[in-house]
Amino acid sequence: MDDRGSTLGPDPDLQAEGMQLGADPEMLELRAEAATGPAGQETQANAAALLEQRRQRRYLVRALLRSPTFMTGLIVVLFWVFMALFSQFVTQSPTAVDAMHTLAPPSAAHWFGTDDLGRDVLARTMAGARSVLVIAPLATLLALLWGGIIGLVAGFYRGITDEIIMRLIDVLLALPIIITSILILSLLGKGTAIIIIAIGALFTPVVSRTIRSAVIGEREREYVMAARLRGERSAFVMAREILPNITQPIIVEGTIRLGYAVFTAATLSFLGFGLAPPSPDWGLTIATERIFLQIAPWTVLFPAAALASLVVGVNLITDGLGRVFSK
Amino acid sequence: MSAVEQPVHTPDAAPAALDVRDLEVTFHRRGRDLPVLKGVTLRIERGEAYGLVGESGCGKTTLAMAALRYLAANGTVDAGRVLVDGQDVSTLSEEAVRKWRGEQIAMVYQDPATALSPAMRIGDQVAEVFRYHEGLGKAEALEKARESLRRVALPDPDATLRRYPFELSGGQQQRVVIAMALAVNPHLLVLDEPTTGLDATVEAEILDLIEELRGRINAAILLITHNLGLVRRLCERVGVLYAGRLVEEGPARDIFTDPRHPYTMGLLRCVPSFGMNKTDAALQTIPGTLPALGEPLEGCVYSARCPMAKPVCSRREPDLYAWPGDAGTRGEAEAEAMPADPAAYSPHHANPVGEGARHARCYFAAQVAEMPTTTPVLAASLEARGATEGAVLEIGDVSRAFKDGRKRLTAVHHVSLDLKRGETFGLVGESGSGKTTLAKCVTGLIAADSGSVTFEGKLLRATAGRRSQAALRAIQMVFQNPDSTLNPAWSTRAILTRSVRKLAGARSGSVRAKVDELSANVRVEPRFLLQKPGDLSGGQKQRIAIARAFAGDPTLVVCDEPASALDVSVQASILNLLVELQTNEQVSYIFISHDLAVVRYISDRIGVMYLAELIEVGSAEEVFNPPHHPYTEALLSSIPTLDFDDPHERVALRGSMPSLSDPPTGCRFHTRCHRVLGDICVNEVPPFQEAVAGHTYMCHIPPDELLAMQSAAEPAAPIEK
Amino acid sequence: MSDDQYRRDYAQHLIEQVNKGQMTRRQLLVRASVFGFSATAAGSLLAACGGSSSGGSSASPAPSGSSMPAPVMGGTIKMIGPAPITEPDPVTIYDQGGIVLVYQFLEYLIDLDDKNGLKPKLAESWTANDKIDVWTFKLRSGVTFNDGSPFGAEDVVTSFERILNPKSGSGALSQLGGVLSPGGTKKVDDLTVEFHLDKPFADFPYMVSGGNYNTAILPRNYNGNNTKNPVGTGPFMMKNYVAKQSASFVKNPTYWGKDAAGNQLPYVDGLEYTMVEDNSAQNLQLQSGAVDVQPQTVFQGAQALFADPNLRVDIYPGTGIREVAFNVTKTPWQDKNLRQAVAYCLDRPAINKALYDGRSNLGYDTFWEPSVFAGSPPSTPRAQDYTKAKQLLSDGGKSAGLDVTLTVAKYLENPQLAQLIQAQCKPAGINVTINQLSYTAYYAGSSSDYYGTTPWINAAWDITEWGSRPAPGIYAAAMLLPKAVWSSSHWNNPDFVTAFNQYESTVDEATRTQLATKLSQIQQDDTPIMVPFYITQLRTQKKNVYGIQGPGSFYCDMSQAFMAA
Amino acid sequence: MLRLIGRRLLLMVPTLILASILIFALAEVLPGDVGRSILGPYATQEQVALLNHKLGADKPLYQRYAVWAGNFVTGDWGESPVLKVPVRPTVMKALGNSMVLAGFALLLIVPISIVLGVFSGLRRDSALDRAITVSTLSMTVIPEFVSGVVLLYIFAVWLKWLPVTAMPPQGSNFFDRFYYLILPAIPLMFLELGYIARMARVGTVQVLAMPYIRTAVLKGLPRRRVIFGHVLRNAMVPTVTVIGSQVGWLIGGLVVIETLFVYPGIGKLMVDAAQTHDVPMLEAAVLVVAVIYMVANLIADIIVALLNPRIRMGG
Repeated sequence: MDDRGSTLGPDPDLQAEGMQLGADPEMLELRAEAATGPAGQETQANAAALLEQRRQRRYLVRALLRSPTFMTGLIVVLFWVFMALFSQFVTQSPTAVDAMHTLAPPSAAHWFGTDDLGRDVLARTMAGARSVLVIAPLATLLALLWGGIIGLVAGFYRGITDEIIMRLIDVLLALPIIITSILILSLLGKGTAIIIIAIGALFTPVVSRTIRSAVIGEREREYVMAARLRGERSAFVMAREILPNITQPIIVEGTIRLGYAVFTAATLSFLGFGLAPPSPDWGLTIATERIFLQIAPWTVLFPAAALASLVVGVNLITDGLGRVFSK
Repeated sequence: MSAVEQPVHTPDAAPAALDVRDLEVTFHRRGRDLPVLKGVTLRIERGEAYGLVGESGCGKTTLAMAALRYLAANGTVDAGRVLVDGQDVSTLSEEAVRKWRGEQIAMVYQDPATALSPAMRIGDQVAEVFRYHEGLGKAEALEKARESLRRVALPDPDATLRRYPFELSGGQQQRVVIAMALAVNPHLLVLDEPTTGLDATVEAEILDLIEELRGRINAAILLITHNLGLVRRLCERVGVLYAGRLVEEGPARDIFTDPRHPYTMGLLRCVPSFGMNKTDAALQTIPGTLPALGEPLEGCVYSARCPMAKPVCSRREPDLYAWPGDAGTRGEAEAEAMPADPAAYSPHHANPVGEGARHARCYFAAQVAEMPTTTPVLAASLEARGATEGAVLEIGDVSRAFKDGRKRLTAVHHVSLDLKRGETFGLVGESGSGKTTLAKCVTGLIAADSGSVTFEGKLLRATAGRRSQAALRAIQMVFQNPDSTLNPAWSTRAILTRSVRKLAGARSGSVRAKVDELSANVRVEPRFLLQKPGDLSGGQKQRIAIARAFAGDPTLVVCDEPASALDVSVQASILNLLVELQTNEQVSYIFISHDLAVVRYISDRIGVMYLAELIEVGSAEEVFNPPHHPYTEALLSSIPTLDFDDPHERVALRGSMPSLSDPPTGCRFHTRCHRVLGDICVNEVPPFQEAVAGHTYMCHIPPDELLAMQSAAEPAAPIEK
Repeated sequence: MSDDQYRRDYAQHLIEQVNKGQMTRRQLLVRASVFGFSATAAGSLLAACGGSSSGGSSASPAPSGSSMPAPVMGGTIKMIGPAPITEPDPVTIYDQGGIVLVYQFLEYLIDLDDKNGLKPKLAESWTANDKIDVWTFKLRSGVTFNDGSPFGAEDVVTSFERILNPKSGSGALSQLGGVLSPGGTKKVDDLTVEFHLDKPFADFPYMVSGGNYNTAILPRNYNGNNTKNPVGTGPFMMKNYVAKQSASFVKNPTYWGKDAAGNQLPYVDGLEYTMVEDNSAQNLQLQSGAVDVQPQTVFQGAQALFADPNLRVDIYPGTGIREVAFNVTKTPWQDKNLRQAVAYCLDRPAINKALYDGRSNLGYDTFWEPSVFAGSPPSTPRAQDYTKAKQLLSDGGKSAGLDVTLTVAKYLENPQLAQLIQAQCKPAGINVTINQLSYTAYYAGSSSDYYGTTPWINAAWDITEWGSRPAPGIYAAAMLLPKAVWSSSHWNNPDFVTAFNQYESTVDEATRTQLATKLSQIQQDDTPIMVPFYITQLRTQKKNVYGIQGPGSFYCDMSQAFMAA
Repeated sequence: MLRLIGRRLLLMVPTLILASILIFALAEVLPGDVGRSILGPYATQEQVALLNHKLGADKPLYQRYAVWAGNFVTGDWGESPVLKVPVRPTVMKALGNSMVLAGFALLLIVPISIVLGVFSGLRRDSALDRAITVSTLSMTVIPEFVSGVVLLYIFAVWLKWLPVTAMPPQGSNFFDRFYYLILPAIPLMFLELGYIARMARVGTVQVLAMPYIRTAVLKGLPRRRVIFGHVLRNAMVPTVTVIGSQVGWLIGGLVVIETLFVYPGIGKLMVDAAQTHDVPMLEAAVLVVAVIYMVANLIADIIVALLNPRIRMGG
């Protein structure tokens, strides 16, 4: 007689989570009220609690392993990580030019064909994972770092500090992203490190907004007040009290940004601001080989498919994690 | 657990409004099956009001949701049946369920603010019911909605129809929810904590309304609450739920006056009876906590916490015996005859055994009245403590306003008071009256706009950030919400260690010892120090929070509703702890609560706030006895008590609280006062009148006149239970 | 010496050259055109040579002449190409988009034909004095600007004085600098103009041709507002110009030009030019049939166009190059050995194959494209020879290997060329790092000292693209002479300078050819620049479009273009 | 409400001033200068210096800014020194074109992503939900130049179903214009689909968890009524906000799409202006885009306020 399958059944998370936090939780408190209970019972309860923790952890791992979404994503991403690390042992050199065999269609010698300089597309596609897997995560981390600091400061101090920071962020967000990237890259120059910094900088305003709102939600919580009543310095409160409690939104924002970082790195390459040849970077390859799409589609479609698969893989992992944790 | 199908009532009897039989509900979470309801059987006759009580997490709401066929996707009914009006709800088609909900069964929810669709006008929300259940057109449905609102005594129903939920006060919102629930005359009305979160005065209003409506509607009521007072006022019969088990059931009066299950007894004893003071006795508590969901339980579900438990209790679960029949005789006999070898037990049946009005799931129901008390012995005599002379804290003419858009809300308006060492000053008033703001001005979490806070003769800086470490150490705070008071990312030990370092200035060698001492003082076992707050119960969290406040041997601790989010038994133990610490440490408290019984219990002096003003100050006893401010009078009268013989008339307050941005002229209370004199109240700010030395109130009515009025109207608030 | 005498002598000289085998028949035609012979006259010269053709073009000449159907009047031809970077002011334009537009409504004294020869346009004939430092141009009579004002010597004088004035900002100043100074252009009569040069200059007619695109003849009262009030003598009039989007032209009803049959030119009623930066997008438009003509087709991605049955890609011999310049003032390129070492690493046929599908001509590390410019190549193109390269490296003290950076703009096939160089250098132990800049960044420089800061002049080693230059002297003056402002190599070879000055001041084709050979050899040996190939020019049009004149690239004369039914 | 709008409009002023200053500074750090842009790499240093002097480009930054800003606020947006065309009509025309394209794309994006998002939110955890979530998100992070080229190749070159450009020939009627916009709009749609659909899904899931939905269901309302009357309206709040803020991304995506589909829009204009140091053009283009961005956000907030009476009345 349950309403399972109905679109309008109550939300399991609501009942599961809300019950723990709500004024009348249905989920039972897991721990004993220690003050006056018989000792034996407490030990038992404690053991049960530890057991429960371990069970939960084991369950999560098992559930993740059983989740097709998560596993597919994991396999795809691990595949690319593996390729990034070991592609040079698996395939030919991604930069070996063979000017006499350019734009050759897929064959036994070149499974994915060759590109406009006669390089093996398979080798380049495999090796192309490297730059993305370096740039995107690092850029995301950087954006989280900067955005985190700005968001923490703005959200924690509020008032005039917040007002000024948010106005500046408004300005940056109002500027077309293309202009911002031209600005940043003109200022900084080029190279992998610069691209990481540039993408990190591009994402900083958005990230800092997200983190700011998370901080605002957190700073009025009572443990923050308790810290202030202890005479803690602001930096301590931000870094040690608030920060550990906004990891959830930070992780969510991070996974979203990760996908966009892949995207942005490719777009920067497309616009001529990204990596320099002969890097087998996917974005760069797509941008430069794009003109051969009609006559030699393999030069573009394989790296495009690789890019798409990595992105889908990341999204599958995010999705799978979210679903398993929310159960 | 096999449920033996057995008719509780003869088939020819009219079908019950709700007939739950051997209901078992299990939740599935992270790969585990967690039984929430274990073979619950209960029956509510037509027109009957049935109260289901128990601590948080007993399974009360799950029962209600199962009755409405609205379990979460991860919850399943494993066994048993739910019949509403004789109809098995599991057999209904989707469309039938839809019609059945609203027409035959309806619900009123815990938090009216979130139970109403925020973006839809009240009129549309109420009219919806008529449109979809009676097929009325828009205009007709709206007309009927107006009628419904009138029925729940909403002022100006026409205007209310056009309003949005957020424009209504909590009480008005709940009236709307009730109007919606009663729109199509359901046969069963489920009230799920209908007054939790509402102020006492509003709660009283809602109770009055429900009581009044009961006379006019034909619906049976299932009231789910942890508030025993509510049950006493509304219900004929009561069921007590513990860990998914119905442990006792019977007529309300009998249950409250003569409980026959140790758990029921424990619950009743936890509630501080009104008028009781900390100098009288420590509060009763129930040891231990509810078993965790899914925790394997042998024997009686309550045996682990039961002060009467005998070995037999944890071996086999007792049946729900009829009282005074089987429970007194057969139960004990069965317990006596219990073989020592568990393997020899016959599969027991957990259903009510024998006919009767009362049942208790205890072998030793007959002995419950003599259940030993578990009152902790107070460490030192409270009488000996006594407040020393000389003010520790003086609040001089403090005001504080907030900006809300263009509006300026005055949260604290020219408040002055003082506090002696070792004294507890209770601060009461409805939500939004400025209690917490005042407390935060004292601790420096909020800077006062004007006025002074003097501590031990020295003027304190306005904000905590500018105060000396000594001043911070001396004034600490315990917060209301146990879930956010501790940093969830830190281990309990880390929290206490940090506080000891910062507040006691202790060096590393002594820190550990000090942390252990603190946790021992608040009765938290050392092993819990390894855990994070998320793994602790609400009570434990509050204990840690208290330990944190006491880390630097404070002089003053501001307690902002430290126990109001906790179950009664936990609340009692927290209050006991505070009293004990005060006795040992000679600390002063500012104790904020909207629960008058609690404030009365713990406070030496009490201040009553209304609309940002402190309108009455005096000793606890004096404030709660006439002559007192008419507002205090109203507050007191709104407390639901457990006393069935309490004849007191409730003083109804008119309207809802005016806006802080535009407070009434003259006496701020005049818009709602039942003793308003006339223009003087509207035009002139009343003076402070002195009832007796040290007891002043802000009113135009002189003490003797007021005393006369109030004595005539009602007897003094009950002191004796 | 009268004009006619001069011409007869020169004609005789040319015929001898051909007969001696020192000049190809094609080169004869080109040289003849420089000295103002009409096509008919040049044809009779060629006939006088007798013997078989020794024409040495490896790029097939444009097929537009062959199997051309009869012209069809009317219709509008839709063209596609990049937008002008700036306003298409003929005085200051420098980019393809601007040149293509200007070509439609303005004219030059001389036009380029599709073999890089010269043909009369606003000038009917021209002659030089003996010293070849004074050139006399007879102007076409009966020409009017499309605002009705007559064309005459005054317009020519003001046009040249304008671009020679530094305030005009014309890039032509860089080209004409040291050749023609302000005041050097003199009106003789209404239809005669004399150019008094600073020095003898045999290739001068090229400097006033369409090949020096800023020398378009503007009305004397030209006020700089070209896009708003376009006045010219050309076959079309610009009707509408929307910056960055499109330009449209209608035929100039009073145009002076007539075809051989005496029909009024142009044939078509108008032109529409759509501005699209992206080459792939241009190609897609061509393939979809949305446009008719792409004046300049870039090799990369053009394979699809070759394969398209509805399109015809014409290939013109070109002198465009990619100058891979070693900055000889910067480490390690002061050492000739190292420069040569790199040159021996290149596999030119492979590069040609990879970048141009083998359709360009192999380069000799000199701008002297042998099939276009007179002067035989010094030898065969350098073949890849790693032994030699390694030897040279060790001679240069870099036997352990060489680490160098190659700066390149993300433009055309330059990045690919850089990568090929990188890959081909590696086996010799030369590790090339590619520093790829955006086009803008590559050509950017500080406003206070542009030529001292811009990457394309100051990088140690870079690749710069050069469009077709009609005469070798133009290249040398701009690229390799010590005073050349665009000298990425900063090369200063006194032998080369001396030989070049001689070359420019002599009319004797035998001497010129010898000098040309010498100049090429000096260049090749010293290797200040590498020229791996000479790019042929592609122009793509629909199968039914005929009659476009000009040697490919952006020199695109549409006056005789038409769309067959 | 009106006050809210007024306040927000007022707040735009400092934002725009800051933005315009930033753009001026940007033009400074970009390599090259305006004189060089106009005259090209082949002009002499002296010529460039002369031209820069004539254009006033050699004056200090603040002076140039003051002059420009003074003219701009009086409505004189000046003339592009590079293209020699008046800035205002050029920018406005390009903006108009871009707005038509972006507007058309939004017309596709908004309903599709909302329907997909709400649908997967309602069918939470079903296979369909996963498919929708993963596929839309993946579309979002596939660069538009990839999807654009592939689509162009398939539909315009290969199948010849759709035109290869985004601009219809002159004299085409109103509906033709949209026929030409279908192909360019799709990559733009991809660009935004995932994010908006995700928000719609999250919004739906959150609203479904709200107690008032329980109220509505237990009132016995039909499912349709619950979804359309109670769920959607509230679920749209975060979605609308996101749509507003995504306008920025959309314009970012326009640059590539406009190049690819030969569309004379503001994105291309902006990038060209930045590269040629065409400061008046760049300033005007960026500022109108910023205004569009802010107005889009304002409109989103107004819609949110309309959806949420609390904000509407509190404002």
